[in-house]
Amino acid sequence: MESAHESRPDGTDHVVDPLLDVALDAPLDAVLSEIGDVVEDSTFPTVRRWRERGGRVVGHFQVYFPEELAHAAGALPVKLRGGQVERREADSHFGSYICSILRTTLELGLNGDLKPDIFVTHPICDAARNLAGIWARNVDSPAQILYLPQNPNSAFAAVYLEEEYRRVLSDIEALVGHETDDNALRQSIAVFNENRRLLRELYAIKRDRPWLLPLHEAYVLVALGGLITREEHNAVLRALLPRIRTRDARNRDRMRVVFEGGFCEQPPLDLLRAIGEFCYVVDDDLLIGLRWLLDDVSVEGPPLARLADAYLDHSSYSPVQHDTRKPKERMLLERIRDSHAEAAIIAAAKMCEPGLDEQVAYAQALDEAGIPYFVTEFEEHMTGFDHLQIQLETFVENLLFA
Amino acid sequence: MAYAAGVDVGSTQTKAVVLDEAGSVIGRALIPTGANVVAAAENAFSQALEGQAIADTEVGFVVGTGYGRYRVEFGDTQITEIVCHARGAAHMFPATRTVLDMGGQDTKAIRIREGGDVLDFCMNDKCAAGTGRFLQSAAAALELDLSDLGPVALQGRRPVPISTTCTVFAESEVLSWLARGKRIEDILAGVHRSIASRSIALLRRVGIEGEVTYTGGVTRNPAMVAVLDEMLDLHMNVSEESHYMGALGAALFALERMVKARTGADREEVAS
Amino acid sequence: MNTVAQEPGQADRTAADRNAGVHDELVGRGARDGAHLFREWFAELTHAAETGEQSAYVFVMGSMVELLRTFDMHVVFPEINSLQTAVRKVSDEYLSLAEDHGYSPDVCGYVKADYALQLRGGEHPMGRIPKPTCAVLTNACNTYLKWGEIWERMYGTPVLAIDVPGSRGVLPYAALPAAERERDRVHVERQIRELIGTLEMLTGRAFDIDRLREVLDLTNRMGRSWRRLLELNRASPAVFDAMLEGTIYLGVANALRGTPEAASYFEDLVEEMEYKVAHGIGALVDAPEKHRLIFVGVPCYPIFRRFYQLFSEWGGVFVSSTYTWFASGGLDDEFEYDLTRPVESLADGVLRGVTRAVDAMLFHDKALIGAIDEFHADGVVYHPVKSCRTVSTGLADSRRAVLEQRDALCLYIESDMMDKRVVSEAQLKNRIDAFFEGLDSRRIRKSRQIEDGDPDVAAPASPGPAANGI
Amino acid sequence: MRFMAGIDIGSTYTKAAIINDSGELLGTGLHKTGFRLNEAAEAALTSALDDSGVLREKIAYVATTGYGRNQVVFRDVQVTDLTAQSWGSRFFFPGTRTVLDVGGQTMKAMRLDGTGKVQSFRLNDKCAAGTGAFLEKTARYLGYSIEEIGPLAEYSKESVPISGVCAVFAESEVINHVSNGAQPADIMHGAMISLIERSVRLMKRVRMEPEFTVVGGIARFPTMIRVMREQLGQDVNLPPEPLVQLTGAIGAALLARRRLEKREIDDSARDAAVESAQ
Repeated sequence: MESAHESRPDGTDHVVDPLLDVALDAPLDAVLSEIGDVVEDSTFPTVRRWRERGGRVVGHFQVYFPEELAHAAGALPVKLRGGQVERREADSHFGSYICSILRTTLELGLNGDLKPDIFVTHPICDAARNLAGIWARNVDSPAQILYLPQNPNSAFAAVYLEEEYRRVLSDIEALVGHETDDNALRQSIAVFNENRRLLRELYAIKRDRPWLLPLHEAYVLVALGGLITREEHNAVLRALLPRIRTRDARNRDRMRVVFEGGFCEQPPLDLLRAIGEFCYVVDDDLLIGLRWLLDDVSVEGPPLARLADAYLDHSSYSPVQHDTRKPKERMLLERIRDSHAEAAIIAAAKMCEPGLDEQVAYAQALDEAGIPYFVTEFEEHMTGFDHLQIQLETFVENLLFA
Repeated sequence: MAYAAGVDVGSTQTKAVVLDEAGSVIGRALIPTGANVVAAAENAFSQALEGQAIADTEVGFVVGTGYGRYRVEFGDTQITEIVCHARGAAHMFPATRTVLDMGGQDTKAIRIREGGDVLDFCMNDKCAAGTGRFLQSAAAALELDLSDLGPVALQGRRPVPISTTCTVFAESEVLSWLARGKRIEDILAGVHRSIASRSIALLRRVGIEGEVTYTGGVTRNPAMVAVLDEMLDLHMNVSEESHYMGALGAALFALERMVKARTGADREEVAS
Repeated sequence: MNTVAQEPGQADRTAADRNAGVHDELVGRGARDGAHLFREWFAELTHAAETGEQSAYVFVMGSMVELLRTFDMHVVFPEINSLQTAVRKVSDEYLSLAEDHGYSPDVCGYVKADYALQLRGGEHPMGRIPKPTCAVLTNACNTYLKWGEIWERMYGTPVLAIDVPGSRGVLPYAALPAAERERDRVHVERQIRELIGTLEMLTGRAFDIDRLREVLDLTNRMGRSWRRLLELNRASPAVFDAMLEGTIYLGVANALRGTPEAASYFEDLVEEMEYKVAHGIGALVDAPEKHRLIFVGVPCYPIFRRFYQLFSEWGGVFVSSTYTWFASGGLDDEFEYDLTRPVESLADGVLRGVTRAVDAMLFHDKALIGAIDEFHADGVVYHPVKSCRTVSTGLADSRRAVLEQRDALCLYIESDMMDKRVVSEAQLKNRIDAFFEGLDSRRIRKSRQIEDGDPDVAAPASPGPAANGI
Repeated sequence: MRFMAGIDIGSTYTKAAIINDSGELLGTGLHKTGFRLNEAAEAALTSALDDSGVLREKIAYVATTGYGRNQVVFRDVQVTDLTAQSWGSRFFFPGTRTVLDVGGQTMKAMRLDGTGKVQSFRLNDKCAAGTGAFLEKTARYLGYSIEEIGPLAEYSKESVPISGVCAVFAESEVINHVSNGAQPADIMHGAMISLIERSVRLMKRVRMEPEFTVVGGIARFPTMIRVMREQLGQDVNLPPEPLVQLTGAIGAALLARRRLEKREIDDSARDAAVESAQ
């Protein structure tokens, strides 16, 4: 773990006891596949280790949560995104037409494998909001709704959101048993700014030299951030990005595509692997919540206000935010243009109302722009991908045989 | 001597049970339902009486149950199979408080009182995913006899995950696992597991209490019984007659009606 | 429990000494007048569509109809338009058209039907629907926002969203500290003032606060009657079916909220129901009330009448329906607008209405337990629908909680409010029959437990077969 | 003279077709698939060779398609059913712009450009509601074989609306209709209409254009094709009866020929093609 221990000039990522038990100096392929195992491990070893050290865990449901708040309070923000877990209890709490991520997230709470000390969801998806009530009735850790504004175009949205952040922060403070001050928050913002910078670098590799970093490897590197401290994540990225850049991999003739539809429920790794075998995914919205803030957040002025501004004014887009300044289909076309993609995969999780609704506008915009695409649905626990594979193959063939 | 009968016209099989006044089973039959539902009911009924020195006129009361219950044209009244299975299970295993019935297109979890009163029940809603029919499709795909399915599945060591529970797509999913070189027993073990977990979700929805009695045709599948016992961590009541449970319950109701009818308290069944 | 069915003869006896004239004038008047008002409303919309008068699209949860009336805008309820296509048995045409354009079978049928309605130039079985001048909505249901985006894309319609915070998760909204609730109210008020500015721009007319006072006053009047109406159904026999008639009344309450017509309609309705209570006239026409049920969710519109019959033919009456709570725009709440501070009070009303609706989803079990007791219900029917995660997500779980706390039989049936492809009548009937067989047997068991068991209970006055046998 | 083979490994039957340089169909073969896919492909190819009188070693290129396309060891290339069926359709009807492929469980719609390139395609969701299986179960439940479906529906006076619920639930729906005195012919007719409605919806989703060609199991039911013509208000091409099952194999064979030509013209044809598409 040498590289992880090494202190950095900005002093933001000195990792004392890493939560990730992976030797970063091992052969790159091995490191990445081990990280993949950690990300897929539904017993969440890194979180367990954090707990064993007496740390508190703030579990927040997809899509976005200002993790800086938990970080500043000394708690570990953990991104709840369901998992590859056998659903023994959760299904009996839901009807037929509910997405999987809700089911497995509750399952993890019920079986104790990932029961955070506090559970925070949001009101920007109807199913996710209702999960709060179900969680409160069945899991003995407090449930909480952070009111992310759905009227970001109001002049008062930022003021309101800042107060919401303050409210949630005080709950976290009560949890850890001590107060946090603006300096601690600024410290955290700096750490996350660094993290955002590194993730931007990672996506630059995907865009400029996709053969160096297959879709599923890029994915697990990002997902890891939701499972360990940001200092450690920064260290991991710092250690691995240079090695990835100098990786010996051949540039194959593959379609450059954008994958859209991974903002909440996550496709299984095998599916991402399957996609990677047929094309280069040069940009996507997988785990967009971890990359929601596009620019550095200023460390000047009141930190909570800065974070609130960033959520509203310097953020990516997703089907669960309505903002007249960010028409989603136009944002998608920009994403495709900026990443020099030639085609798009418009996916949505089964039963995901916002995702499925958005597919229609996306498809129409792509038709008008004459960009090839196909529309598909996935589920986090799906095992057969013939449906998706046959579409990808057909896509490629018709370039081959043209 | 008078007799009472229950006829359970299911989507795949039709069963009939005849009781004497003492309530003991004196005849029963099980035949495929096939196309002609009316005929199936009649045939099952007469087969149940075969070899008995009983004229069907001696059968004082007949209760029809199952999806075809309104097609039992010689029936005196109809009762849903949910209530009948509960009654049959309570009769065969008096300590039963929870019933799991796995049928052709339905899986039912029923919680009952002593005596068989239905406290609560849940059934697969959206579609027939995770019902007994799934096994038939799987058997068809593997060109196996339905009765061999369980024994083979019991050999499975590493069950493959089956994500499709749509009975129609069972076939293609099973075949695609074969194509990926998985062993038949592991695939079947996976199939049984996926169906079991569906049923368990229903059981948990009604809440598992007391003894659990397993009814329906699939009870004859040892692998399904084993997987359910293992995943539920308990031992379900299963009997040779488990797949007659609905017809038995119907016959028990019929017997009661017959007795009541004598006391002149009975009336026409006016529902629907 | 006094939910035991009355003796069959009773209704007839009261019928004998009843003034036939008054009876015929009163009984069923609400249904008649309601249908009439509805037709008139759609006629106005059709006229607006033809003359191009301004109309605002709003939604039942958190509709700010009162404000829009002060600007003399027509109000369109896309939810009502959509459900009407199902009630009139043409929803599948609309759904198919939307799915042809790429909508998934799994998404909200209301959204799809409206999308198709727009493609068809507002053509609707009740007339013609005008295009939106603007859409005014809240985040009570996030699908409202996805819905608004459709008009935004089709016509560039301004989608004016009001962000209404609600319960923070563990406790119902009312349990929040007063300071926090006031902070929320202020946030809503500020947005409403922004909205007023936008509406002034869109309509080119100045906001008239006195007009708002008048309209709010009319809603206050209607609210009083509405609450009285729901309360009257505690009578045995219940005087209207909350799932069937209740839905008709709800439609009027939403569509005509803040009009003199609606205010007096509900005063008449209360008169009718008080008369029915006084004369023991139940909701069921040809059968005695046998089981008092509570309906949870949204009705099954594609087979609306048949769906009702599946219960009524067993003597089941819906004495209450959660639909008449969460979809009534807060009318069920003991709240009246303060006419001395209309805008502040409107904000308060919107906040209360929406948070009550959202709490009805989040803390469903709590609300239901109360209703089971107040209405002496012996059964609860959960009807989650494919279309709506807002109302359906928590139902299976709340059902568990209710079963733990009350000795009521709970039926759980899934189908849809728009899409007959997922309405399998045979499946529904099988479950519903079993539900009533269970209710009947428990009825008999209870009566046996009471030493002097009422013979009428065990007697086969019941249409249910099980009643005779079990 | 060189020859090419196309093999379509479907879930029930494996079909093979042999063509020559000038794209003429020389012979076909059919064999039950089972689950030894490579052997099934071998067997189907052999009978096609016998049928055409072409020798095994004369086969210069083999293209496979169908769900078993990747399990055939002796293949030169594999293509998806969508691509193969599109080429197969154009073999019979060069003017084809929209292809509908309805099998027992899957439904596929493709829109082609003038050159036969698939421009847009859609598959049905992983739910069998309203697929062929729905129809088969309805028929089976009414006590008719698949073959009898068509003739039966001809007797229909009016169709019973059958909603596209779960294919298995269809059975209880049917019992329900029968109980209400509906005629088998009318029920069957209703089931067909709901299946056709679904197919047409899928075609609309790829923004269909004439000519329409229908392949797959559904092509065996003239009644359904009639219903489809009614619904589309358009004529619909059907491959000739004896070859109706072979469009996939033939399409694969034609693609084999295309690949072979390309390879001979320029080994880097593939790269060129990809670049030109970029």
